[in-house]
Amino acid sequence: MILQATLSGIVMGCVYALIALSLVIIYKSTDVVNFAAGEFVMIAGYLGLLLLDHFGLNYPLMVVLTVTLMFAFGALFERTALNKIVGFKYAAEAALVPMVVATIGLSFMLKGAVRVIPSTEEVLRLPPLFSGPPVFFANIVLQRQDIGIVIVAVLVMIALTLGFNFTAIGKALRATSQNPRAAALIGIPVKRMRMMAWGLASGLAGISGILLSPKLLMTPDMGNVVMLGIAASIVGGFTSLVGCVIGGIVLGVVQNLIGIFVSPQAIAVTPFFIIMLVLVMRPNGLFGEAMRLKKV
Amino acid sequence: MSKRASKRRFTACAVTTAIVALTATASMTPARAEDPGITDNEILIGMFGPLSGPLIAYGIDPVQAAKMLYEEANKKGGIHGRKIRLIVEDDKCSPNDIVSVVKKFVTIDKVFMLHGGSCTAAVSAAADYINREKIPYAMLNAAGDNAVFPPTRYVFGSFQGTQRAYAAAFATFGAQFLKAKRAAVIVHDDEYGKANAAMARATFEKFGVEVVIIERIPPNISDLTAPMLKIREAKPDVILSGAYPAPAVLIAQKYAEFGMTAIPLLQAAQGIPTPSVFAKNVANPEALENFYYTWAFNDIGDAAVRTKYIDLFKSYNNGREPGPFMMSGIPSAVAVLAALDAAGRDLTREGFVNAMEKLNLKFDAMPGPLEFGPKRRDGARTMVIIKYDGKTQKVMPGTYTWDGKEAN
Amino acid sequence: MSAFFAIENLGMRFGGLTAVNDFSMEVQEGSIHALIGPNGAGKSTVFNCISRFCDPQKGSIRFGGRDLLELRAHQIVAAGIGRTFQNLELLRRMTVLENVLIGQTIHVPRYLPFAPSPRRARAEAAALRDSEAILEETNLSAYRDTLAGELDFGHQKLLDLARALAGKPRLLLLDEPAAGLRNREISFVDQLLLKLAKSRGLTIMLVEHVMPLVMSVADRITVLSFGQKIAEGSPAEIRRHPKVIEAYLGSEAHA
Amino acid sequence: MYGSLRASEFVGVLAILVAGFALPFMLPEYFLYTGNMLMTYAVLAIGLDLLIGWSGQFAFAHIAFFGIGIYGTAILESRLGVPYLLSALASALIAGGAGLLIGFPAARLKTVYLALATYAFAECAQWVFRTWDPVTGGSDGLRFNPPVIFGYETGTDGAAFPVVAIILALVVTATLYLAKSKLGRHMCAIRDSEHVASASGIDVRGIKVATFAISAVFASIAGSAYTLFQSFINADVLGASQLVTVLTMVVIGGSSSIAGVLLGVVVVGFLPEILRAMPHSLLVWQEFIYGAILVAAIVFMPQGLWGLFRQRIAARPRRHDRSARESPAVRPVPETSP
Repeated sequence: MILQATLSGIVMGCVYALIALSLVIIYKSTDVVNFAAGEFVMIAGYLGLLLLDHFGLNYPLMVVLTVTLMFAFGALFERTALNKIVGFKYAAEAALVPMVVATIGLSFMLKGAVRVIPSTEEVLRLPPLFSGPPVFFANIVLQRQDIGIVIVAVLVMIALTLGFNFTAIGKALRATSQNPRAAALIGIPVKRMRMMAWGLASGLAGISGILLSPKLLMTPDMGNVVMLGIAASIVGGFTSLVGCVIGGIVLGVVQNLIGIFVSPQAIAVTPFFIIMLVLVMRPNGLFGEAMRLKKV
Repeated sequence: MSKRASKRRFTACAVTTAIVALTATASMTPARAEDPGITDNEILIGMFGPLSGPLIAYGIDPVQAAKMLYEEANKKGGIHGRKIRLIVEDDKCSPNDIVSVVKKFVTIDKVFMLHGGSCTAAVSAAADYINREKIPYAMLNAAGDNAVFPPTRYVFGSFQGTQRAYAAAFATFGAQFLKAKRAAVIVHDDEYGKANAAMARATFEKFGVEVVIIERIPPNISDLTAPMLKIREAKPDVILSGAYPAPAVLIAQKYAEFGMTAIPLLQAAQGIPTPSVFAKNVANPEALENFYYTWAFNDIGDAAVRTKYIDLFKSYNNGREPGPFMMSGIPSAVAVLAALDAAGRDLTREGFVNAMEKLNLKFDAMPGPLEFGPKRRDGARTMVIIKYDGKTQKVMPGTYTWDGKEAN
Repeated sequence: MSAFFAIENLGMRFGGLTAVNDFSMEVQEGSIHALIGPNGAGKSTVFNCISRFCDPQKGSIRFGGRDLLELRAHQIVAAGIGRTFQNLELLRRMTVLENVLIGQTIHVPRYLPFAPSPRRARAEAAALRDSEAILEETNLSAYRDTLAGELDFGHQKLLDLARALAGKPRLLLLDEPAAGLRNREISFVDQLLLKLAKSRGLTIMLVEHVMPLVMSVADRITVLSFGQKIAEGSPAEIRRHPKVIEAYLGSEAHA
Repeated sequence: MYGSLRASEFVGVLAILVAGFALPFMLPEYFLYTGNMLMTYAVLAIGLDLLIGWSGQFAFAHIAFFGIGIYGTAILESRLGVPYLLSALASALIAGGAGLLIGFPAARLKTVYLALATYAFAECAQWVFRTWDPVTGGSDGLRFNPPVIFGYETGTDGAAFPVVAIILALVVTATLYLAKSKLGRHMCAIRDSEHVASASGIDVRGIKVATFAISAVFASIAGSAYTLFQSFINADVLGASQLVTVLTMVVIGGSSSIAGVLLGVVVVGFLPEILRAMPHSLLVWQEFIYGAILVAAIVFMPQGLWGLFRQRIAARPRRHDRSARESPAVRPVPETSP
């Protein structure tokens, strides 16, 4: 029983990790926590279902199109709203509150827009990417989709880590966040980089949406899962991509063990308790870089 | 912050307050008629439900369904010569909003009575005010356990059954028909789940069935592994679930995944708005081999009833197919119409409340009567059980009626 | 007899990076002591250790008979040390007068915040009087009610100084007071520093890149490079010091 | 700036009081209920603004203290028979204590970390309210009796209105005094620059913790006010969405100004009432419109409604500004990178 719970926890953890990765990309490169990340995942799920059911696309094409559209959408939001906030109207540090409120506003808009469509009143489900009969290991069951989620999460993490550390764009993205002025001075197109980061994160949310919708089921409110993503990234340190995945897995497993040994009632509050605990004990998370000392 | 500006702010603030006060005063007349909302040819009813927000599915179609029945009554000449006029507002199922809407209806629009509400916690918040102001109130489709137990004079509810009625029906069915000996209960950790679990336990115990485990899960749970594993460990021979739509699907999936399909799974109605969509979401025929749900209406067994109401709905909504919970808007409107009729031409609020209290109404859409009494404010207590295998729905023999005895 | 102000064996690391290594220096009372060095030499870190914004791993900083490392950041000004900031840290959304009032914090007696009281009135009146005197002295009176963020660059630098002076320090740490100023303005700062040191009996510790200013006002200069002291002496000595020329002047003086 | 309240500032407070005593005779209960809600939100928002707008701490725990205020007052008053004012005081003390407790670890955190930690606290608190059945009534909610204050019963909206108005007036007055006090200035200093603040002798952590406690007390007072005109509390009203509402009020109205916050409360508070009256076909767009208004407000009114209003006043030249321009001590220079 414990083994099964742990394995399921690992799978759920990877679900959280995918959302956390999307959050961390944005945070690493623009210092914003995207409270609408969950809604991005939700939108991607519905978009996928729309393309599949209504436009009759085949699965691979749907995946490509969804991810592309999500990329464009994220970049557009950064361009039209956030860029204006970061711009001259707010001092650099005072921008945090408005940015967070703007992403909260966006989450309302996305939720509201989806709710307008009558068929979303029902719980819906996207067909899984990896289908087929479940896999058995002794008396442990795993769905193919679950194994797929774990593999994709790990692959995305590795790709992003390599991308951030070894490619020019990745380095430029990091420089943009650490010191936008200096980055601009050495010729990095800061604005385009911010857009890139949002696009990338939204594209990733698109992948997550397609993978998670079969597992979490789609309702306009499924975006609430963002708090689990945030909890995962907090455990992971908010800046570490590897930490994110480990954080997600820790969270998923702890949730299930608490469900078994304490009470399923406590499952919902677990992520919040973990966020508090981690931030109080180790403000930089378990894998975070030390907080940068502001130069004075 | 410039403090010099702050005094200017305050002057401005004062002026604004004064203006708001004056405009508002001008439009008000504090006089209070004996029983507002009735004229010689009109009865004014304030109606509300979640028309926006997360719980929209429980509100929009039921409100439309109730509306269409009132329209139908108006077409036939109204009630004792009076047409029914409705004002409909959105309550978002939020306690604060519902109190606000109710107060608006009562003090601004001056309605005769209130009809609405789809969520238990929200209607509970308004109940005190309603009783204080002595306004007759019929719930739309809220189970409303907390608002009808203990009963209060002006609040009538549970027109499609309380959680107590669901749980009692299921437990009786489990014990008598399925001959269960060990029962597991999985419910949410909210007021719904609480009422459900308490009644299930009491009824099972009455029939000598041992309740081996009660799992309370949060409504927004995303991984059912832990509670379902615990249920499997407890080795029940019937599982009763009071879950909402999304968790209900997850429960059924895990139930099949963990190889528990030999154990009958009983799901309360709120979890399966549309059986076909539910089956599609579960996406595993094995999960529905032994699957039952409660239902408070006759429309599944009786095609004539189904077509009657669906066609009526379509005719009022430009041919739109009704959503999952449409039927749940029907009984309360039927009951209100019947009570208005019974109260006669000399309609007063007290007269209407008395008529509601005496109501004992059998009609085609429901398997049992809608009945109230001096000490009873929950309308429907009779359920049917439906067996659903993913394709066909079969009404199980007999009806299951809660005897009204409270669980302790 | 112990020195007026002394840093002993200061060591500060950030992660793997050693910012300051085994650094010692003394400052004589009433002197203007400059701390110079190339970018990244650790000058600001020394200042930040004195202001207790960072915790050095080893060493001590002695002033007024006690070790500053036992104090917390907000207790430093009460110990008699004020400072300005290199990157123009100002209370940008507060007025010039309010900035100076904040500088006076430790000299305003406590009172209950939510209520009017005679004690409150007395304390506030005195603080206002003192602050206005400082504004007068620094030529900022005309801007009394302007938001600090709306001032031009030169006035912002001045306000930073006025705020630091309002704490009535005995030792003043100036972090690049001339950075970003034009030549004519630098000579103004030049005059002001000498005037302050004299009229208020201030000891000044100065981090500065503008060499003419350093050479004209400093009584003594300490040179830092890669977190270590490489030279110390009078301006004339420093100008001739081979290591300094190599590490610092060599690269920057000709640039 | 230092000093006692000016006459014009008293006018604002007085207006609240006059409205509080006059309006119950003029308005129907619906408006009074809305008014009561708005005044409660105002107290809540002013308290939140102390953290966000004044001391620059982006903290989200506020709604939890509101809950402590409601449950504390309701339980003490209704179940244990403690007089209302004492219950309110006790709840405020409990909330203040909890604020201190949260404040210590929170003062070490910054920016999003602070926001997330405090948000997590609020969620945990809501969970406790929802599951601690024996005390809070759990998910069934808690019914309580209308409080009686020195023989004055406040059960109805009309009866509660003057009392809620007095509470708001007191909170506004206290905040006005706070704004002019040393503590108030210290909060602002921390918001603008923690380095300057601590180099000037301000105990940054101490002030942050104090702000947390004061803000928690304000939230608890709002909770006590809530019990005056409501008779039922369910943990549902203490969730993230209410928190966002209050945050929106502060941000849209204009943070770090009492008038701005009050303006925000009125505008954002009435918005759902107005949206609700929309034609039903548009009603489903409500949530979308709300979000769009939020984003647009942030993008186009960075200083909030009040800031917009003030800019128009500021467009007129001010006397001291002109005199300032005539006597520059140091000539302006372009900012260069060091």
